[in-house]
Amino acid sequence: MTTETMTRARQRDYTASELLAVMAGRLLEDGQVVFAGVGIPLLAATLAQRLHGPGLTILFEGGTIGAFVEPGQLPPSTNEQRCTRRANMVLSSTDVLLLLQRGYVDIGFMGGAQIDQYGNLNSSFIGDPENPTTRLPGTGGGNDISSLTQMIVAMKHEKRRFVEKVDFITSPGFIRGGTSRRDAGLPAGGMYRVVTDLTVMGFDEQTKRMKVLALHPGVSLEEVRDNTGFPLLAADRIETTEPPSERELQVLRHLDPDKLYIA
Amino acid sequence: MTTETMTRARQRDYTASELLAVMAGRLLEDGQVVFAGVGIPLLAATLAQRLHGPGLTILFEGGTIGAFVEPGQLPPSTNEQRCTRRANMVLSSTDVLLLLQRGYVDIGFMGGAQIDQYGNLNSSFIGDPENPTTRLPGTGGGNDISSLTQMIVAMKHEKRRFVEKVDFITSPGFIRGGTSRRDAGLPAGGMYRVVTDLTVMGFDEQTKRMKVLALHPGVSLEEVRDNTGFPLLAADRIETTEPPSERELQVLRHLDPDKLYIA
Amino acid sequence: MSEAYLELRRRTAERDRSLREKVMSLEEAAALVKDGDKVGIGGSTLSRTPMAMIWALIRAGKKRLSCSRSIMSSEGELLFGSGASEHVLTSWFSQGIVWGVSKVMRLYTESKRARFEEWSHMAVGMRFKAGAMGVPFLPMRSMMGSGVLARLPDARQIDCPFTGEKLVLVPALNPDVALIHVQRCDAFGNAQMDGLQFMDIDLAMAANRVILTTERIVSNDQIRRAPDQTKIPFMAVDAVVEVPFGCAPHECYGVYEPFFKHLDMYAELIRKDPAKGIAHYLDRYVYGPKSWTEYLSLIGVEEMLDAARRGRRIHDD
Amino acid sequence: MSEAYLELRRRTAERDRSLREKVMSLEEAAALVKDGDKVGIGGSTLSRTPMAMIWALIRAGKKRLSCSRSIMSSEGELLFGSGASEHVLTSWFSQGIVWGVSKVMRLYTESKRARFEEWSHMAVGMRFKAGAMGVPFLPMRSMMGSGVLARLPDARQIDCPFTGEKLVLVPALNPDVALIHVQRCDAFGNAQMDGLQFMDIDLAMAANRVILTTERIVSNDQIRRAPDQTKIPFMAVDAVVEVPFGCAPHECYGVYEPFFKHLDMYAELIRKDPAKGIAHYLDRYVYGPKSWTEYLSLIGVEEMLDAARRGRRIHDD
Repeated sequence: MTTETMTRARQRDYTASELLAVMAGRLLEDGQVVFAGVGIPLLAATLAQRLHGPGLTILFEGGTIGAFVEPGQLPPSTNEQRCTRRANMVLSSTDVLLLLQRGYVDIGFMGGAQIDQYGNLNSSFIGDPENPTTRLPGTGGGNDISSLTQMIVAMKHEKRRFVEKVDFITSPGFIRGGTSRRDAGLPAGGMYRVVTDLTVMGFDEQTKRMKVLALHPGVSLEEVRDNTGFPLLAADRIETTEPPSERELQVLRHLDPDKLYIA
Repeated sequence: MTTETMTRARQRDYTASELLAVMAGRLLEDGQVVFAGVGIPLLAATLAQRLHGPGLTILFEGGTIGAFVEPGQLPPSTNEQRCTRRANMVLSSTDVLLLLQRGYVDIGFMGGAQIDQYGNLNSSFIGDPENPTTRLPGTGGGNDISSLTQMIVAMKHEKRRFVEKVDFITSPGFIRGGTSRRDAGLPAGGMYRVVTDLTVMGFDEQTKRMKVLALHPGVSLEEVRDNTGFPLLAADRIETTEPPSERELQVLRHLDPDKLYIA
Repeated sequence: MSEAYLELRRRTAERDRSLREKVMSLEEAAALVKDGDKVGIGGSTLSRTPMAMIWALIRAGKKRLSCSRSIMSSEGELLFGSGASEHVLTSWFSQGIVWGVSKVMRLYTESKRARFEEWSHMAVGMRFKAGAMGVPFLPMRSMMGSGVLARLPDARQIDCPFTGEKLVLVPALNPDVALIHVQRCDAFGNAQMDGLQFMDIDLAMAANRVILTTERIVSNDQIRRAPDQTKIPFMAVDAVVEVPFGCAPHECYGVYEPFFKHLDMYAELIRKDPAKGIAHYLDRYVYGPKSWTEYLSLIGVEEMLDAARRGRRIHDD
Repeated sequence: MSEAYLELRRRTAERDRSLREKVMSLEEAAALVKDGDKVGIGGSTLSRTPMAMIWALIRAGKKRLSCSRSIMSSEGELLFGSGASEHVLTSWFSQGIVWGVSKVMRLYTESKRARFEEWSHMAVGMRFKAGAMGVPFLPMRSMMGSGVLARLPDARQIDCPFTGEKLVLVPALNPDVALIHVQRCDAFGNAQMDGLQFMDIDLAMAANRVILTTERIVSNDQIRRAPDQTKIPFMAVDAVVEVPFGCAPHECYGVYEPFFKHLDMYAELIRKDPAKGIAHYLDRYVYGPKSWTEYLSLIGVEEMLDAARRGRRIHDD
């Protein structure tokens, strides 16, 4: 891609959050069972349902199976009645989390405050956990989801968020890489994809380190590395993603007209 | 009691089963939570509800809390819809059994095929369990009930049923007496009363051996001992029970007009 | 170390869990069950027994089914008598207390032609629940000191690592297939159950495959109007078969009560001679009829109407 | 060895579990809670929060309440800010993602004036479930390898005695009292809940005492017409308080949605200055009003009608 085309591509008519939601939604496949967190994951999963996955089953931590969230009626967490809109089943939050443990879920889909090169997520403490700079809200179901199923994480690509070692492992990725996740007692699941407003990443099969698989239009590998606090691997052939289509943006904005999650 | 009065008392206008149901029902107190088995227990608990315990809560193994079984509509087991008649709650059978473990139940109330001097019940095998003369239907919830709460057992008084040592402990009473029940891992519950068509019995506080507390009208301690396959203790002062009243028999027969359980 | 867990997950992962229609016939559903399968049976005693499905499995000539249920009744005798099963795992097995100790159960178990593996009722529930939760065991506080526990090599006693007290650990039971009958579900398998649920929800989630029979199939829209009434989610269901009176001669809560006359007739038949009695019953009522409808016709419209009249008045007050 | 279990049973045995009326006022119910009690809170985030009861506890000047909930929202901040609680056990604690990280939660935890004990969401659920089942622990498969588990001395890792794999055992949590809000119950405490149930059923059965608040009290006859809709049995309930809009400004499924304007106002108030903001809010909305009705009047009829309109249309299609 030339500098010119890159510049052109960056003159985009969508926000970083919109790009993130569209790119994340594309990773979901029709027929999958997806356990979605609040915010971009909920929005992206609903977008996928409307665009290419009418048979995509969304689970919410509050206790919902097979919901179809209503446009303009996004819930403030995954525990309010809006989450149960046109749901197939409502069950206890403990029982819906147990579906992860029983193996019913294909994909866990979450946001993240801080992530490291092995895909470990921190949503508990910035700084020393005993004396934190910032006490974050904590795991919620994040730890359970990341411990028990394949994960897609959607987050903004910033150096302070992509750190070599998280201050605290709230939700385990591949822990210290290699077989350490399995050795810790987590034989199932693991990080599958990290999608950001710059790139789509996977993990190296052996070392379990984060690896760039695709770049969004107009983004260079250098730019991604500049915004990442650790050395990133790169696939032999890096793909370029298709820019968000009119239709994708239209449906997305229809879903979140108040810009609750795509501000 | 003279032979003459004894003879008069035996010229009774009720069957042994009716006597058993009435005497068993009297042992229940208003306000108690009673886990009742099918047959005489179900019938006697319903009788108690109608006579002196309007606030008696009956639980059935099928998953019913606070039922009021309808006269003439006795269920063939504790798992049919008749058990839920005017119930306060219907829940899973596992959950209703867990109420015993959690400590919500005052009295477990069961019948028995064979019982020994420590109140152990056998409803699994007559003869050698590996090569039984008769394979009986098994524990059902009996083992759980007798393991986890205070028990009242209602059964016909026959020598072949009251044996020194049961062929098989299906539902533990005091096991081998003394502290053996507690030592086995059952710190709560235990046998409270055994009521038969002849007598009401309790258990010695130390040895945990069966002990006659009261005799039904016209029954002698000798007669009870003659019908028991092991040496029975006797209370220092043995009471005589009041004979079934007109009202008790009338309500009982109204409940079981087809003589399903009081044949 | 975790092979059993990964195998359990693999079997779930490979099922098509998408929102899809899965309505089929009894015969098609029976083909999903293999000889030797561990079969979990829903309902309890005479209640919500998936009788039509059991009837179809026997007709299909299944063998060596290892069957588990909270409490077994006459359906267990049909499974023994037909040779479809030589092993049941349950807490209680007889037609029902009012008919005395079942002669067919006695015949098969006392002669060792079949095995009746006895666990306490709560233990059966805990085993399904562990299976549903995806854990290898659950702790419980009964069975200790009894002969029941002594005969169960699969259960373990431990000293609690928190309190030091004695506990029993019972292992997860994950049947290959669960047979469950409900009052209504949609074509995807979202099942709504009224009244007594027994262990059916845990059983459904524990099993590696679920065959639902239902009194009637309703629209997915109807299910979605009361999603908190859905008890089994579509993604746990592999087959949906609409079978009105699918529990006959047992009951279906709020729809029909047991067919007592038929059950009395059956009890009388096996009381005289259990071997001949069960063979006769199987010939006449299981192998004989061309369809479930013809089976119901043999039982007779009068009994059907009577059972339905009694069944529907449960909350009339 | 079994003292903890016998003590648990003793506390249940001594409760009056008979079928009796137990309707009382918020103030009478608050008197059932003692300083230092372990308090389990029903609902989750903004849903079915027993806000009126929490409001009454703060007004009654309770201290050192150790509070547990699946997910804590603004009610946890009121408990911290008022000094009623210095310890919460939960999986997530903030007003809600749309308002950013809660300033009051940060103020109290970062200054160590209060403790936020973090377990995974499922672990909180398993702890209530173990408490409800009367077992000392339950096994589970998450939290391993994480910092969350490393900070929890009360959880234990074991090698499974059946499979050899690694598991976490979490201990039972039996709160002294549970606060639960439902859509309807009878005067005896038979509670029927619509929609999302969160961990409320396990919480109710785990607790040593249950205070129910309810949108409305219905007759026992109405309960008995649908006994399979009863989610908490009367015998587990110690107090029933009728409080319409008892979750405001949070939601009650099918009755009203969150009062978003009020929540935005609250968020703005604490964003500027968490200490002063929460003090101001408590003065004006908790200590100020003479009654719950006066509190609702302060929020305003317009918001009440709007929240109710939104709440009632959940299954309009």
